[in-house]
Amino acid sequence: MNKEIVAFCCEHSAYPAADLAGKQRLCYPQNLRIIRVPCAGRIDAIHILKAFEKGAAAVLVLGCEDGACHHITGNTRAKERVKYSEMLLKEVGIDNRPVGMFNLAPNEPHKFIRVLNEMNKRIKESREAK
Amino acid sequence: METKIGVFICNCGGSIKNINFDAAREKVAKIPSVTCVNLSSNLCLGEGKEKMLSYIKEENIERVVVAACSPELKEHIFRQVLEGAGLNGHFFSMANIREQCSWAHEGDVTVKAVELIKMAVNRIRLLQPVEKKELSVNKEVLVVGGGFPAISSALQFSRIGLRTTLLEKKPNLGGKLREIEGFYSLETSSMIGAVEEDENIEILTSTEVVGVEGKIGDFTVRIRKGAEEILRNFGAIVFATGYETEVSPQDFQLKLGINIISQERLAQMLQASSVERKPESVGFIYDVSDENSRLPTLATLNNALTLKERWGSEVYVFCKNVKVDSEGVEKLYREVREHGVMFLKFDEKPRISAEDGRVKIEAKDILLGEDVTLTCDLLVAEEKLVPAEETEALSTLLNIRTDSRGFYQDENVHLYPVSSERGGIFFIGGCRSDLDFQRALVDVSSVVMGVYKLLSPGKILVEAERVKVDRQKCRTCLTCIRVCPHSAIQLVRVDNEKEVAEISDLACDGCGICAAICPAKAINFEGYSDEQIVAQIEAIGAS
Amino acid sequence: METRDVLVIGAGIAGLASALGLANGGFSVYLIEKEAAVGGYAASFCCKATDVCSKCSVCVAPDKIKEAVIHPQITLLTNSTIKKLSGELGDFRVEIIQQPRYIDVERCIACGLCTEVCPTEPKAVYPPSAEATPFSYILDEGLCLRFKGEDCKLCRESCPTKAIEFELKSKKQELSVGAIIVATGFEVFDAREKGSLGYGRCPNVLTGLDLERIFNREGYLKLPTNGNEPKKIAFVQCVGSRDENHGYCSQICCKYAMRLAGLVKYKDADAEVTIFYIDLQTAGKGFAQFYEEYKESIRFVQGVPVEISQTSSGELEVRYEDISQGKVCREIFDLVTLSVGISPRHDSWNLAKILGINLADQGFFDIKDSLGPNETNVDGVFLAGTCQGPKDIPDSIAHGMSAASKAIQVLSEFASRRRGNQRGH
Amino acid sequence: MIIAERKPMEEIKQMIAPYNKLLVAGCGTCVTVCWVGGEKEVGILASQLRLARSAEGNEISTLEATVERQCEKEMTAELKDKVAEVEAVLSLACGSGVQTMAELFEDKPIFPAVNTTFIGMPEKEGLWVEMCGACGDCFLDRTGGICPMVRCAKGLLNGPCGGTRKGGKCEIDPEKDCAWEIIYRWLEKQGRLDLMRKYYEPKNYRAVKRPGKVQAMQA
Repeated sequence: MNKEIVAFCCEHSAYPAADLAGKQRLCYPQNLRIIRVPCAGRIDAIHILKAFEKGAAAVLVLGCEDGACHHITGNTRAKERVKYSEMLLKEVGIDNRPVGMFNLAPNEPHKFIRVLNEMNKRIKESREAK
Repeated sequence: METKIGVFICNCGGSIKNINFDAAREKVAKIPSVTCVNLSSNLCLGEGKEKMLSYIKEENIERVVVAACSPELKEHIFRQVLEGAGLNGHFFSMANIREQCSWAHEGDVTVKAVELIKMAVNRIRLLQPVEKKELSVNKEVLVVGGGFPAISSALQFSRIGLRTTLLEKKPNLGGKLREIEGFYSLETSSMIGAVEEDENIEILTSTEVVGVEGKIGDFTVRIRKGAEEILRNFGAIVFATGYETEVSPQDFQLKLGINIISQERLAQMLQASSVERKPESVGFIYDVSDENSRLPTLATLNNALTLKERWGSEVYVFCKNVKVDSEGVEKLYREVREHGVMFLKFDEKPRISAEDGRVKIEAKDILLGEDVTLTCDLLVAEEKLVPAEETEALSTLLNIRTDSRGFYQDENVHLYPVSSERGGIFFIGGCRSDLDFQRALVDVSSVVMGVYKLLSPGKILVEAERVKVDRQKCRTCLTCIRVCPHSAIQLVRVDNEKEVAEISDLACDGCGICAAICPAKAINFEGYSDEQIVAQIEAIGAS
Repeated sequence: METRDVLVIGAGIAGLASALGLANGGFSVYLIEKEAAVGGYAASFCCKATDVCSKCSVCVAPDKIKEAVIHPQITLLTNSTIKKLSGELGDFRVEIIQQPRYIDVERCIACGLCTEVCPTEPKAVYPPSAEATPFSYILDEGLCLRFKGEDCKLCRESCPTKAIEFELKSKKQELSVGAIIVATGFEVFDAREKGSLGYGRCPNVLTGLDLERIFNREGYLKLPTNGNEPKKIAFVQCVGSRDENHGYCSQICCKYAMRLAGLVKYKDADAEVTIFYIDLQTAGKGFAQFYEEYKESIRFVQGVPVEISQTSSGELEVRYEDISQGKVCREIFDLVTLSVGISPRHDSWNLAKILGINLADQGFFDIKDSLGPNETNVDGVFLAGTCQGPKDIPDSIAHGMSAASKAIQVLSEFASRRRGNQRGH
Repeated sequence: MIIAERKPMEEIKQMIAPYNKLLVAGCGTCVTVCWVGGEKEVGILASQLRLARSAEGNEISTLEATVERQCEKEMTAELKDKVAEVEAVLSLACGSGVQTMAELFEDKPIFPAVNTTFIGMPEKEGLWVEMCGACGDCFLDRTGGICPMVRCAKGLLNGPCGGTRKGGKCEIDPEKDCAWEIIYRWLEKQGRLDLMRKYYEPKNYRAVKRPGKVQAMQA
């Protein structure tokens, strides 16, 4: 792969939000690949790094809104881990592969689309900068 | 021998037009371990399910991938089909080719659909069986507290046949019950009498909780009475330890005394048969140091009305906002105003000083837009609600978060109304929020519901060892124990020797935070293991 | 014989909480819903999180809906209402009428082929709203040619699962249940009743509910007239609460207005937001910290506007009494949101008659006494949620659980009494 | 427990620059517990290196392995076959683990990926603080169980400096408690305040023989 965005989606929030986007036929680019997880807190740096090793253009971790995680701290931990992953990538000189952690509610398909668009924009920008 | 994976693709009644199903089928058939690919148009309906079932049997399929609509909609239906065919319901994965593929994109999406199926196949190949089992639970309930919510919930638990222990740190039951007795036609003595007589309720007074170990359905509570400590077992614990009030006259640089009194003192004066001198004018003030004034508003309205009725005094209420967002309070507020009580609303903090043995209040009333100066015989000082003394210590002991004001229960909407992040531990009444009497009553019955559904069957169905610690790999670093939001992990001693972390199937809520953080990679979350996640990534872009 | 069947009327957030409580406690539940989809109002509201969750609890609804519709102990009947009740606690008989949907919920796979072939405009058969559960298509009798006497059967022929049936008639069925929980919810106050505030007359005057739905559907706020982003926005509190006809506080409006105002500010930091109020209701768990933040970014004016009118340029002129200056002020806004409150349902009276329960003076269902928040004057009939009086989402869920708890308690007692009697004979 | 920190990536990258086949070797004891050199960190570091080298167009292949205790020859010897396959080894163990590895596999370059920093304990999840300076002359018996050598910013042996802040905080780091303040309080609780009056001679580190050796008394 080289253009795909790998998105780890919490089954309580981002996954149903993505479904709603589909139900409302809010079209978005085909390069998204969703991996469903029980909580954003399941995702660790290694999963993000592996996605990049396999050639992902960007990685997204999507969890519940800050303060509304079903597992209390899962989304805040995920945020820290995404930050850590960014550092890990930066220290090996990889700064053109965006990673993002975003919070959203299950009924926010528009936010889901916004996040995707932003990520695609960041991919484009980093490609152009290269 | 390789596992036989069957892939069932549904074209949703032929409505999905942007996937070339024949091409997809051909490609999917070439994925290793896929032994059969079946194309359907109505997989989720009775006839589709029947066909699926017979296929599974005919082809000896061991694991199933369904490529159709969202698992959010139909996952449970297909798992039932698997179980009906005698397969482990866990050996199942869905590729969401409708909501997250066909419907989400313009143009042909065959390539993506095939990839989603590959991801599901890659994941399912690595799955291990998960068995369900029933674990028995202790059906006794511990209620901590002696006030109205505590007593009332004990009585309701008894009504549905759950044995309850009522544990109060004070020597007597009742709490603040006596204070509200007048308002709600409550009889303290009859309620306490009822719990004392109830065979299902055991009462422990002058007793404290000093330790809680274990998990939902199986708590061991260390109880201290005097110098003696005992251990008792319960299936659930309900905290109804109430709140405390802090009278804050310090804001006015004056002290409580004859002219500045607390609501409690006023209530005593009003209940007394005679009073030395009836005050001609009384002021109330709140919202100065804390605008969370639902209960101060209620106390003020009730007391102001009684003041008018009993003593006929002039009554002035200084506040920012009248908190009428409880049942019947707007009506009460109107009644109070009809009785001639004046409400003055300030924005800046009023100035309060002593003058000739009376209390002078100077405030800028925002409705009148004028400075108002009033001199009262009595001023009822603001009362601030604060958490009960032991809240902080006990929440640390329980490993449970408090809210931003220090009361029990984290401000997470998924815990409302009465749950905590630990299964089997509940908070009701004033110890978790500033609840008026009606809301407190609702809390009581809610917790009875919450506990009933956990304990009444006497057993809980769990997925056995879905999240599991590999004892060989565990380095006993305690990381998982520290990070588990549900306190589901404990240290256990294996073979009388090594201590390792162990995850309770009862308390685990399946988030995977521990599996992600374990530095020794000793925790496996079946269904979401590292290998299973990475296998999905590996399928991406491979075509 | 022990009665373990309970009827829950209304599948809004309170009814769902009751049904789930009962079902998870081992009882069998008939959950009947008048509308085609479950979830009630809560399912149509928007998430009001900014960088952090603002604790509006709207996201709790999808979880509850999903859990309830797949629960094996819950039988869901949509488009259904109750017609008759007889019997008593432990042994009620209820007659239910289910209006025909013409599309079989069990068989509709929401593929959309029917809409494609429907010849009318607007289409007579159309998809449900995206969040609707069950996610099944809807056939509108008013638009369908067939109901106008024509012999059109295009949709039925196109349906791959044969889910469409025109000949369906309303279905009557009788249920035996031990207890009944009434969770019929509320009606949003019709802001048109306050004509001077311009709702229905000025397109840029919206209600809180409109704003919720705009944010939910579009994700951002725009002016209904020209699609621009509004820059000056006012919220008017207590529309349909605390007035001569509504002697109560609706309990939800101050918080939703502040949360929505916070959301508006979050999405557009340049927007100016004013809230006109009588008394701000900021008490309650977890709200204090938000109020402190809102105080920084939102202008609060004590006093409620008396008149809103549209200027020739399409802006809104709000007339309000500024008591501190002792005169009437005029101010121009792009958008005004009326924070409409909770009203009792108009059809409450019918249901009250059928069930034999009392209405309180404001038109909500009455509780027997102040010590029982769910009990009605009829044994075995309980109230849950806003049909009993205004409540926000967490309070409605709590009240729903509480009602379920009361139903379980009376049924347990009823069962042991009956066992006692049998032993006595 | 031994606490370590991962080395700066630049340093690691330079060490391994000439090699294209590497074993990344973790240790399952102290460095696992302090989140630096266990199986998880081995995976992350190996992945980082692969990413870095692939971005440079100079692919590297890695083997990953973690042994129970790298400072035990018997346990580390298990890596024999894997070491044979690679050009160099990157060890995430403490200094003694790296050296054990070096001793066992003399013919292969062994590189340290972590800096061994101190002996410490976890203060909370993910944060470790130094507790012991391994001075070889423990006098915790006289200081209420608190080592002022390590926990006092100035390493003072005979009472606090004059700079203790209000509330018993350290002059140098106001976040930290003054070690001598704690010593005083604990000795006070134990009724042993007389120990505060005792004078201790300065320690003479010049006489410390390197390398240190400890012989257990029991067989």
